[in-house]
Amino acid sequence: MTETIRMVPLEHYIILSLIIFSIGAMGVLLRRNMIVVFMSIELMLNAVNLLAVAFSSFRGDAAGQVFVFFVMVVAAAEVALGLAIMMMIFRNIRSIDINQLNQLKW
Amino acid sequence: MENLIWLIPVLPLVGFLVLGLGARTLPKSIASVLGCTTIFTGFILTLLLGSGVMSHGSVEQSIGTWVATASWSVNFGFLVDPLSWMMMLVITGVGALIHVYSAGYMHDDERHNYFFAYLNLFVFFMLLLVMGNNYLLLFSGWEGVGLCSYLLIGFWFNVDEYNEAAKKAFVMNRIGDLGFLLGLFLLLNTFGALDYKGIFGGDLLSHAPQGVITAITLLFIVGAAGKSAQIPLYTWLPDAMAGPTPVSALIHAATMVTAGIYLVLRSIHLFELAPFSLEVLTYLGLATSIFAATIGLKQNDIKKVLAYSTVSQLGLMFFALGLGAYTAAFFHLVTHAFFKALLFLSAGSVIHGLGGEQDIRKMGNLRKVLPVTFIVFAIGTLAIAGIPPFSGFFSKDQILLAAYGHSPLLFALGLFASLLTVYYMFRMFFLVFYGNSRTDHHTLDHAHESPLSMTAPLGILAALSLGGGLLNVPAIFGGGDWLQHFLEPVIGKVEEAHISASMEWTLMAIVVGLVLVVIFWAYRNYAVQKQVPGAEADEVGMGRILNHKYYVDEIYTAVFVKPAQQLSEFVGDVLDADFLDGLVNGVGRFTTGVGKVIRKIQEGTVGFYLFIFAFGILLLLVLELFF
Amino acid sequence: MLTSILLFLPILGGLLLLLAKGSQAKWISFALSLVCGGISIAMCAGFDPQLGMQFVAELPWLPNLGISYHVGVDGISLVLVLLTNLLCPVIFWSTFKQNPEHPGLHYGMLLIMQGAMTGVFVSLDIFLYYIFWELALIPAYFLVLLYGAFERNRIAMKFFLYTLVGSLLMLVAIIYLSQQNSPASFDIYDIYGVRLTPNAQLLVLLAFMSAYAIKIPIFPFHTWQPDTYTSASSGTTMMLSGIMLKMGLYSIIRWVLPIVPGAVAANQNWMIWIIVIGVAYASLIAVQQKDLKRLFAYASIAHVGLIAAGILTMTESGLQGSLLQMLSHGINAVGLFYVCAILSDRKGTNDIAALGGIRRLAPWFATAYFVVLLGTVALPLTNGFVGEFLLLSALFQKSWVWSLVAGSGVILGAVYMLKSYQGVMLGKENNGTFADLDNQEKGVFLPIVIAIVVFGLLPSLITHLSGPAIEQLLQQINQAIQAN
Amino acid sequence: MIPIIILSVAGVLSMFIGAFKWKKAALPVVLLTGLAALVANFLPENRSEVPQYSGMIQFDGFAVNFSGVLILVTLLILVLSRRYYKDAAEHLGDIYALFLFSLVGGIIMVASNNLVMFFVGIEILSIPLYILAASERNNLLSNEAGLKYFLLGSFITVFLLLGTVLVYGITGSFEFDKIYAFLEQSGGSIPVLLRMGILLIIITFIFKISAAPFHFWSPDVYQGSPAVIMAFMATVAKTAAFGGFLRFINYAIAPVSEMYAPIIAVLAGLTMTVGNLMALNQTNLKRLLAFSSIANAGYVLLALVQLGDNSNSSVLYYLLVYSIANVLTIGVYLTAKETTGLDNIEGLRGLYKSNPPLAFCLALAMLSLAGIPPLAGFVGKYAIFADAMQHGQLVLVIIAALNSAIGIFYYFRVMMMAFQTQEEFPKAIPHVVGYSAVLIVCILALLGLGIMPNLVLGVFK
Amino acid sequence: MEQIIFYALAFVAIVFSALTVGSRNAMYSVLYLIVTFFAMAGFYLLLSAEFVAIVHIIVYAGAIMVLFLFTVMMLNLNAPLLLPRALLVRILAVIAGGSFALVLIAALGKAAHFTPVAPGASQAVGTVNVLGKMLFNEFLLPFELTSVLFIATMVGVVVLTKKEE
Repeated sequence: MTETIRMVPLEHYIILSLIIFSIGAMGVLLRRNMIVVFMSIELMLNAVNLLAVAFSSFRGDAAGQVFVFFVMVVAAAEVALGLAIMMMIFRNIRSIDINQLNQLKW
Repeated sequence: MENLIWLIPVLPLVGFLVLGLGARTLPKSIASVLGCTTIFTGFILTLLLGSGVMSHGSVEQSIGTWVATASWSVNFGFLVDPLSWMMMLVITGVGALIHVYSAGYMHDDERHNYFFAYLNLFVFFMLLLVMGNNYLLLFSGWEGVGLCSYLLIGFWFNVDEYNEAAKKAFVMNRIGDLGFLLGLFLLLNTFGALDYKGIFGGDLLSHAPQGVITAITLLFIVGAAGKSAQIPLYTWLPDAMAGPTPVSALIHAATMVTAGIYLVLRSIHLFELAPFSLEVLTYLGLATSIFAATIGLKQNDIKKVLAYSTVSQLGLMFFALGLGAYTAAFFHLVTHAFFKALLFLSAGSVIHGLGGEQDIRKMGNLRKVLPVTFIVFAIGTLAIAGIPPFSGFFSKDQILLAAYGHSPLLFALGLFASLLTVYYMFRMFFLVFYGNSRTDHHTLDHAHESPLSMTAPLGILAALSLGGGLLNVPAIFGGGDWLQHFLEPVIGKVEEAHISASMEWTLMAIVVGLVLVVIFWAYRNYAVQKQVPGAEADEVGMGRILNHKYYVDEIYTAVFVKPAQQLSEFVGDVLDADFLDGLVNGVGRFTTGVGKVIRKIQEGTVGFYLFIFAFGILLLLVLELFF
Repeated sequence: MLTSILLFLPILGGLLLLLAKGSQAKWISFALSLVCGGISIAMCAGFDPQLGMQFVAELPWLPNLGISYHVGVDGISLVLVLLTNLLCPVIFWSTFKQNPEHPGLHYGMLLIMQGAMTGVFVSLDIFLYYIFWELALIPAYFLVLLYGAFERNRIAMKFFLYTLVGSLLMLVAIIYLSQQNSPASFDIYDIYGVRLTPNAQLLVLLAFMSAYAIKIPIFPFHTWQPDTYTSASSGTTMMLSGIMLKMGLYSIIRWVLPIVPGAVAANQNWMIWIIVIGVAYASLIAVQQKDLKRLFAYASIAHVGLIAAGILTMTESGLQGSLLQMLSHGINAVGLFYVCAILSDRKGTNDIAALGGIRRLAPWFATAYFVVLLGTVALPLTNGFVGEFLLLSALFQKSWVWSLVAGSGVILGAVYMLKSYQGVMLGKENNGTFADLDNQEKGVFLPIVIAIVVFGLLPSLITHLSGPAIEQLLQQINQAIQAN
Repeated sequence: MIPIIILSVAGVLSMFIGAFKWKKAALPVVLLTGLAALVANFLPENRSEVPQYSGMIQFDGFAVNFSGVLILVTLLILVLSRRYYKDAAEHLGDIYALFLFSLVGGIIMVASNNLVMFFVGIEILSIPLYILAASERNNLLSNEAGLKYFLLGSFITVFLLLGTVLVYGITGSFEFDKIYAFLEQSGGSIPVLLRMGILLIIITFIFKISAAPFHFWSPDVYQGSPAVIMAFMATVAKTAAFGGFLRFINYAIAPVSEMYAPIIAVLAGLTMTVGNLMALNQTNLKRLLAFSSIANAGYVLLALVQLGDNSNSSVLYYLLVYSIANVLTIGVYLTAKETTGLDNIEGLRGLYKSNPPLAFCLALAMLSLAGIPPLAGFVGKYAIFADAMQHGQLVLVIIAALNSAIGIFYYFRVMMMAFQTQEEFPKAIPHVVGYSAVLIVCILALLGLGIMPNLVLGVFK
Repeated sequence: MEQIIFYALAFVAIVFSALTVGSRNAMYSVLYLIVTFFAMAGFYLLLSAEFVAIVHIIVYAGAIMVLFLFTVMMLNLNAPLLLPRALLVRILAVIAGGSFALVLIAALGKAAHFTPVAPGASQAVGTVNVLGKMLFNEFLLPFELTSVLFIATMVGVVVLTKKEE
């Protein structure tokens, strides 16, 4: 079992998850569509999850994988909330552009 | 008696308080009586002190500590030695006479009571000045008389011009006072004491470096020049004639202005150690004397003439002091007090009689109208001219002799100054009492001789001017130089230049002869030819310059006053308001300005914030990783 | 115990008054301040100059931080306590006529200020001292803000902010000093025991002086002062100039000289230069002021500058003179600003050009004004003289030039004071009537005039209180300098 | 642990009360249970000096004291909220529940002893806040506030997670003790990834306490949120974040202070300067308070640079005092807003004339925030400055001192408004139960803590 | 074998995540994201974290993405509604994202010795058995507390989106 895991070095997992994380970050910065921004954040969370599982497996320590559950819980909650906020805003201004609302400034 | 010394200054102070507080309730008669009584009592007390002074050399009384620090202290202590005793006599004596005179002169003034209050206050300060046993009290009196001078010059305060004159007097005095004050500091630093005994009593003087002593004395000269109206601080005195005439007589002729002389005499042991300062005194006095006398030639205001004459005479006294003729200087101080007070008061009588007229061009031929005044004025003028046996002769003669002892040139210059004096005094005398009457009829009809309260003091002063010379009759007249011996405990025995009796006689003859010539010259011009000075605008050349007093006031204004004002405005408006305050406000404005600019970063769109966050995190990561 | 009563009676009373309504406020505050005056006199009577600190109260307050409630008076602070508590009743009394709006607030603030200022003078714990130092500022701010004549928002803000910037730097220095002891201690004797390196001394000196230079104020940190004095109501201005600025001067004596004597000695040269130039500078500006209150404000800068310079000479006569002069300046400032108050009450203006000829109409007023003026120009036998003499002589001991420059301020002092008097009181009557002082106003001037004369004749009343304390202080300073 | 349970249950209870439209009972129930939680918090049964629940949580003195402050301030705000919500809110029960849940999150943060626990705590604190910020559905500003808070918050959360995982990956544990031990063992050389992990976690805190450069959310969110919620964010959320931060530093990363100290020091200076400068020209009171809260975060950060014996108590004291002053300000603001309808400081104009006590409340709050003795705010600042000074942060302390001076400018501007006596403030302020009580409690606290700061400063002794 | 699978999956994951963020159409984004999630599940399996993989599919692909899809469809969000961001912003975004990757990976490279892995660790940590035991023992408290989180979220969603009466 351990050998299976070790076939691919941990570094590669780390690099991969960091790349995905960065793509997610890029998405957050790039997009004005609220829903896509949320998705990018989900993507970043997934990258973190992947990292956690990789560490966990390589360490042979289950705590990392348990942590992933908590991340999922939070991700689910945030998505639900985020979409609710989006709905609310969409009802008010018929737009889901994140930059549309900019009354609060200076 | 020695225990009551303090009463002498305190009486006038009490008089001042009572008169001042009760000014609006006391009747004039009571006020004037009270005012005169305090001074006169002082005079009596002073006389009573005489025996003590004669027998012990000096009497002292201290009534408590004034200032005490760890290293030095100063008492409210009074020292009556021959010098201060003589001064006290003059102050209370002449003062009492002038008080009496004022009762008549100021009778109709609504602020009569205040006048007496101020006069009393003045006498208090003047007594403090001469009686104090330390320099701090001297300085207190010094400043105090300046204050009274201010109050009295500006007595009629609804006239702005008078107020200006008063202020000028006070400020000019203060400039001198600053010099005096610095001198005191140096004195204090050098000797660690301010009381005469502490300074002169031990042998401290001999250990002090000469440079320091010279500095002290020079600073004292600055002070004395302010108070005694010497170059360059003399310009206030002529202006001070704005005050009522008794004030001019008492303060600006007889007493206060001689405080400078008193200061030098009091510090004579210091001056003796500083030959340079003495020299300064000599030339300063001489210059002032001539300078003021020349101005006097062209003045047409009866009081102004007298004022310049005062400046000139004071110059002569300093001249004498510088020459080492201390007794002569003091002697002249006393006689001058008599005859100048007399002159002023009789001038006041003239003014009073003519209802306030002061311009000698508008007088003339008054000897019939004001007979008593005429006589006493004549006595005064003769006294100042130095005609024997009037008092002025003796004192002035001793000064000139001392000058001759120094150098004939100084003698000549001194003589020149006194001849100028003789000329303008007689010019005035003849213009007022001889010639054609130039007074308008209306005034002339109301012209009257002064009441007894004014003429009586005139009479007494006339007598003193006549007989004052007896105080110090020189040996060649068979006198005993009484004053000189009397003062010896204070000023020490002075080595006078030895002049043979024959030489003395010769010089005397020359002086008197020349004086008579000048008198005659004036007589010819103004009594016989009945010349009248023209309008100021008509003067040309030297006359114009003299009439304008060498433009000194104008020069002072242009050189000191105006630049100071401009500087003040520059400092106040530009440096303070714009620059310094601008700097402070600028810091505030800059800060809020920065706030205004950087708040724009808070741009309002969440996308931008995300960017900032991302780059912020990046930055921190990079910093953490690579640094 | 007496000290604590003196502190908390007015502060607590003031706090209660803040919430009170109605016009009894002024009577209550007056009564309280009179009581404080009485207490301070009692303290004076029970004070033995030879014994050092007396009426000491010490309680642990925040022992873990090294802070205690420690108060007491020595000869130096007693003089200022006297000044504060005797002047306050007069100041309160002087404002009665103006019937300020919200009397509870007005008099409450005044009382708090009185207590806080007393606190500054009696604190023997530097933390406590700092608290009172700032506490005194708050009521002052409100008084300027609420009762100012013009631009009060801006002026009050500037006043507060500017003075506070300095104080904050001082706070940093205080914290630093306290931590030089281990464990940290704010007690005066522990702070006095701190030995600092020359560099540290210099920094501490600068930090402290930045607070004091602004508060006093010393040129060139004075620019808040003329506006504030001019705009503030007369009572406030009297409190500020009569008493509050003495906090700064006193603090130099109490905290700067003993703590960093070495730095003072090393830097006194340029500091005094700046100050004496400031004296001449302020006097020069005062000469051309057109507003009476503003003129007095600049005059005040000149006068207190001289005091500060005298203190920094660290000589016996400098310190002695500074105490005398603090007292006199307090008395005279109250008198002068009361003159302004009366003028603006009667004529609605303090513009010199718009006034004139009042002397004839109101001789009592003229006399009172003139006497105060004499005290201000330091005429001998008035209260201003001895102090000024000692101060100038202290300066002279160090350098005659200082004495000359500062002395020129004395000449200018005569110029501007007489000019003001002439403009306001003399000359032609500008218009109409001017009622002379009534009894209430006489009641204000009487103690002032008496004080001017009494302290002029008997400065020893003060010097015998403060003399031993000053000597001891100087001894301490000299030892510290030698130890370095 | 007990208060967590009580408060969670109370939250659920409140939801049910709301669901049954029994609005009047909601607040009393919430307050009573809150009070119970406060009492329970200080019971000895609640305390434990060793970690509980498999090392997840530890109610030691630190946790108890911080929780106490959190609960107390929440209670004050809840009482005030009656003035705000009166009868309007349809979801009153839910809103109170969210307050309580958020509070639970805060308590978890200050008590947690494990990164997972900690992460859960942060989320429980934040998610209700996102909702509360947006809770005025028809108010666009509130919408905007909610959106911004949510977006930025979840963006940062991702970094927190990344950091957590990195720390886990290197040290092999989520537990503070083990992390601490690992760091202590490794001595000076800490693996780079671990450093990055720690840094990312610190960044999250920087965000939560709204310190520069991650402060951008707070002014917008504070301004857009309803006033009581803003008060809650500025006080409870901030205190919890600081408590968590302090705990994380104390219990987990203290051995590597030379790594984080410079960052915190620089950010402290930056934060207070930025906060103060940006506050200078604000007119909207809530926004102004937001910048003020940024600036204050800067001061508190000063204490975190180098932890000493007194740091915990100084921070606790400072935050308590700061919170109370904020509650007081918002309390006054609620009335002004109600009367004048104005959101900015102009709304306070002339308050003194019609209502002196309120004006004094405002004045005290502002003076305390400005750090003027003898109010508690001064002692708080003093404690922190002294602490920093003891650790040689002279330059920072001077920067902080100058910053306090800038702060005075805008605090006093607010206060000044109330004391413009020439203006009339509209009359008629209806009485609301408990409102005055809160104000009085706050005033007494500001004065009392100023004079007797040892009540709080001494709790860690 | 595993390596090939890894790199293939990595390729898919990276490409589809890039497509997710790059796609103009939200609908497509959602679909691309689902693909990415499946690739993720593949990694979990590679790492022998079977349970996580299953939960991942259920939660993400099953719940979260459905929610996304549902929302996208319900709001009928189509392309024209969304304005593209300015070019500069896009470049900056790419730079930022790229820098993240670079910095993080550089950090990895800088790590001189990388020994986080305890050799000979216990086997099969990814099983339900192990995870369940751990979750309900050590992580019981946070697990319970997540219920508070969920209640709060639930309440929140209701508060925010419930139609007014």
